[in-house]
Amino acid sequence: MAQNVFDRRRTNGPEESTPFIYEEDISNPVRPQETCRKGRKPADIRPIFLQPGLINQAAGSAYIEMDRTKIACAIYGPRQSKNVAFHEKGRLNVEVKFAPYSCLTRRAPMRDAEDRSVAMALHQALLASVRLESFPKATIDIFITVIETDGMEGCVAAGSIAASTALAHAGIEVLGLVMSCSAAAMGSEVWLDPTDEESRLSNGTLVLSCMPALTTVTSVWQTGRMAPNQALSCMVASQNRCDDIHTIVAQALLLDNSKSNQENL
Amino acid sequence: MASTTSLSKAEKSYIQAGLLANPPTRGDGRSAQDFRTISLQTSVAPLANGSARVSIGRDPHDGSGGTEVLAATKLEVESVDLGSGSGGVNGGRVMCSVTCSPAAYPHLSSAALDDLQYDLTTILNSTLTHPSLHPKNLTILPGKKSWLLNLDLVVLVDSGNVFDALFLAARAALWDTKVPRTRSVEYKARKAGGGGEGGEKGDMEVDEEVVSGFDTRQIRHATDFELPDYWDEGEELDGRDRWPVCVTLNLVPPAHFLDATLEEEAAIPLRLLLMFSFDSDEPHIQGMRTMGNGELTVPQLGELLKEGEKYARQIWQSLNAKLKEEELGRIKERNKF
Amino acid sequence: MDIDDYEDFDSSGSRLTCPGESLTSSQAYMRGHGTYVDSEEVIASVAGTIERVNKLVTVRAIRSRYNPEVGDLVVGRITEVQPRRWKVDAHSRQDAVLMLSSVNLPGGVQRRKLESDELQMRGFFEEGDLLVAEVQAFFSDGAMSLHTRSLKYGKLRNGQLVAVPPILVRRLKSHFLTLPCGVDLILGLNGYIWVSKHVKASEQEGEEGFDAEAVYSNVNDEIDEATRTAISRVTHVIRVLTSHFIPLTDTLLLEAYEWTVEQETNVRDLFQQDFGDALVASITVGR
Amino acid sequence: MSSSTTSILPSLSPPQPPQTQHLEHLSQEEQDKLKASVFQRLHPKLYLEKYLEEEVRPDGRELGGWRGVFLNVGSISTAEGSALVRMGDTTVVCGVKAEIAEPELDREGEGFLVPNLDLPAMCSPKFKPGPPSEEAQVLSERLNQALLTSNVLPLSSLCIESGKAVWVLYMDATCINYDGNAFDATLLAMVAALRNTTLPQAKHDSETHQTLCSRSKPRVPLQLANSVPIATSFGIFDSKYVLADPTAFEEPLLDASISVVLGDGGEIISLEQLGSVLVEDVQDGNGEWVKRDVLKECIEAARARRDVLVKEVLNGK
Repeated sequence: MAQNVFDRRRTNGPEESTPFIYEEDISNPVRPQETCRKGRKPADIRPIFLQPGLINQAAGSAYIEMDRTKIACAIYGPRQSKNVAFHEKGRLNVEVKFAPYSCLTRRAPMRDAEDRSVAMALHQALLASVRLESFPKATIDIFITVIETDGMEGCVAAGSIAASTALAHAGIEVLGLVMSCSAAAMGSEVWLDPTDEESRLSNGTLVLSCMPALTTVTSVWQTGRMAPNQALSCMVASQNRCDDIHTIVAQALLLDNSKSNQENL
Repeated sequence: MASTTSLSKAEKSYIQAGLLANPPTRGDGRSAQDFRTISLQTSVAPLANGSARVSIGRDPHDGSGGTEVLAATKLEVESVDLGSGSGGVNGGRVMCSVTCSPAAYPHLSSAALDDLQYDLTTILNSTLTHPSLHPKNLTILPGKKSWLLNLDLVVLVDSGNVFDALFLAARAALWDTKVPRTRSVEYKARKAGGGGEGGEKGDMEVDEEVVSGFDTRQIRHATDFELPDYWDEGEELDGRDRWPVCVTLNLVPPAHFLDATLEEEAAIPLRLLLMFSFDSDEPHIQGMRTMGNGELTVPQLGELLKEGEKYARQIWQSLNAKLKEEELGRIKERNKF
Repeated sequence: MDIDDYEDFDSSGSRLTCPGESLTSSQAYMRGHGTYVDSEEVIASVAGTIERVNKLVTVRAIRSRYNPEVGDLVVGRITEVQPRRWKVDAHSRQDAVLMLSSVNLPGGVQRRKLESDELQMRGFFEEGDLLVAEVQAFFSDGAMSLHTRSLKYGKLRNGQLVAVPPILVRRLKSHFLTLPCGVDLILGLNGYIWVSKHVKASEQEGEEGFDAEAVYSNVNDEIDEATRTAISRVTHVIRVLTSHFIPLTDTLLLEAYEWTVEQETNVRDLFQQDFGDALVASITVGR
Repeated sequence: MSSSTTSILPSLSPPQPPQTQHLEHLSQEEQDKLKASVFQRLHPKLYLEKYLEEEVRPDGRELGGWRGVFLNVGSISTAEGSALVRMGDTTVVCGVKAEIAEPELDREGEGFLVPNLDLPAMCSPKFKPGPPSEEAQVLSERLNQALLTSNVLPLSSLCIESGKAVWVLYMDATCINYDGNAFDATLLAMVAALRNTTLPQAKHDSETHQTLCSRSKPRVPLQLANSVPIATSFGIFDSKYVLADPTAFEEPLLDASISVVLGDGGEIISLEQLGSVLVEDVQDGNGEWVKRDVLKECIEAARARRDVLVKEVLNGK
């Protein structure tokens, strides 16, 4: 954004540059609201396109697209942990990187707090699903690149789905697939899978990650202001939607499996 | 978050078995819902706009042990960003940052300490800087100048339950915060005389004559502000009763307990953080997140929400009582002189 | 100032000194720990109490890490498993070392170690495990070597750890205490104290009956509520006493424990400052 | 609701199975296939040699054969312009973000073009998380040079108000999957992204020192020069074989690599050779030993390839 740190390891631009602004936005800073939902019903989520096995260099991978949100995920490992003390269980390492062009304003290509907070949320969502006790001393690296994002909540949800799919694609032992769905409290309504603008207009948002096969929840992440009952109905709605997403993901994985089986024959 | 204390399997199972016993017993004799002694002091940093120091479970005799957290707010004047790159926003901003004293985590490497600070900062930021809590009196000049409210927290000692301590300190410091009163000033004088704006140099000179000493940056607007009051007596933050308290439920399914010590935290894989506000008739959740390895079900979460609300309300009430007492004490103090 | 003025300072207990303070002439006395010699004078290098044994003058620091001596009983925590040895944190300046050859191996106390034992070291002790051991010797670099070659020593279970300043643990006839409330205490001279459920001596006996599985087990016994309460009560008593900087002895601990039971209080009341003060007052009476 | 939709990415074409039938010492049995992959790991050089002796490459291409190229533009709505290129399995996404800055004092009328390639840990096990690897630094610099030299986007066209405000175009390319020859793929992605880029109409206000854009006026595409730089790379293996468009498996085994960047008229914009190109003499039709001019061969092949790429990929849709 404002100040570009000179970094001899990259091609550098001018010392300082700023995002451009529209004349119209200064006089009328409130953004129009009619773009919300785009004809979606409150309980509708954006269409999911999921493709396991995009990155053939990795042990497992997945690419997910939910309308404008586009995320690629690769799994490396389990491989020997380096420079860490002995641990009976394996380690799960999640690294998230936002491409510089993934947001409305350009992100400097340095690691920032948002990368880490999304990585933290994904780690929490996935941790309980992976059978870490089955590979002591080893690390599973989950690398995620966000190509485009439309809302942090949707990014965490889509990232969780992609990462869990990629884990399954890599043949790593998990208790179940982790699905994730976000919800926003819009007045008294619950809007699932809110876009960036919708979350900003809402009172609060919630991301729920669960393993539909076991009907257990691995992570809840709520921000903003909600009545306890509202939070609960967000959770229920998200969990119900996760069951549907689970079907899609399972299908995508099976399809991919049968494809590779045919190749082997 | 990596636990810093290593425990043997026998110690872990001793702690877990105690918590699952009926009635649950804990290493220090507390029941599952007991907190350690909490002490709180506000206005501890004279140069900050608001501050508080919280300790949980300090030894009453020699003051050793216990989780200790310091919070302070500092207000800064910011230009509203119109492509200038300063990042200021119309209506003001709130920013939290958590620093951990290396002395609080002697086992952690500096990289791990950085990560911990990042994570704690993220959790506080995502709750406290949410628009639903935004104070309305951070505007100085609409569209031009606003306050940046920096909330800095320092973890001095961590003996467990650092989240509850952080949020207690944050709420107390924000409660304690005084926003300096400002008065906007308008300059029309030389505009007419300048004849067709008269070039910028003339205007800037005008500014230099009258600008308050508080802000040394150039202000090229026709309007400015000054601080009429002595800095100590500002107004309270708008909606200061909304700032939430946090209650951490440590889960040993089916049981849960509050205010874990470091050893207990190391023995328990899963925690649920709940942030509540009771400023209106209806209670509100201001944040919720699970931390650690473990699973729950939605009905379980519903139960925990109910329980958590009960605990949070108790914390809320005793904190409010303490804050009012502190405030009264200070008013008396001031009246003495 | 001369130390000779205090002929009977051994009996009177303590005289304090500060670093840099000259204690006595180096010609008449020998310098011990906590002192150094400069221009024929013995000078203190730590803050603490002066002690004299015949011609040897030492200063014992009030707060310091544990200073090990051969034969000391210590409680430690495994920090690392290395080839044929464990590293043990014993609250000292360096990690202590426990050699594979210094532990009792399954199938007989005096058996030679085998390669298979080396592969199973984590089966005996793993990172985080607590153990009680004796200081056996010192390496040339000053690190202490421990051994657990007695049935009294070995892995710790059924209880919780309290850490206190090492100086508060005095050398006693026995560091294994059993309180009548069914609580065992192991007072490590390094300041780590293990408070656990009492295990009958008969259950530990019999050199032949050495059961590796039991000795190296990580599973706790069944512990009833009364014992748990007693354990936390004892833990609290220790915390209160150490916060008042009172050295721990077997009789003192017993007295203090009985006093808290007499008061018929709940364990958590011990948090209160006045209660702690009352406890200290009652047991220091008549001393 | 959640039906699968079309994506910016094509469905995966299954990687071509190694064409084992060409090699007499490998049968078609599954076990042998396994052996082949073990052999590939243990003796990569020998493995490649065996294939090349049969005039075929492990992925079934001829020595001078190219991998299929797929291009998709404009799918990233947060960017001013974007493109995705798949060259075989190598996948590169490039997004262009525009910002406004003051020009340099000595170049008052020129904007900035800032190309960077990121090779994240995700795209290959050989990259680690953290700051740009050496390879990424080298590639970024080469891309920068190719774009500058070709003058595909005259920097003067990025001027809003001379001496006051100019556009900065940050061209960030991210490699999603690294299967060799990232340079060709990235340059193609960058050029395609530039052709896809539109900018809002901007005006500099000399009174407020602000540069403001208009939402209502239509966005304008960049004023690109006719000459479009296209890169084609080759690898020399065992002083004998010239391999076009090398894969990640072949790359580390090469003696040398040659990259040719050509402009529209077939003019050479950049020619780069890494390593020494010592190629053995060959026998001509009459059985006489003649010197082989590899560089010339490569340039010729690059010309032919460029035409195909421009016609079928860049202007294909």
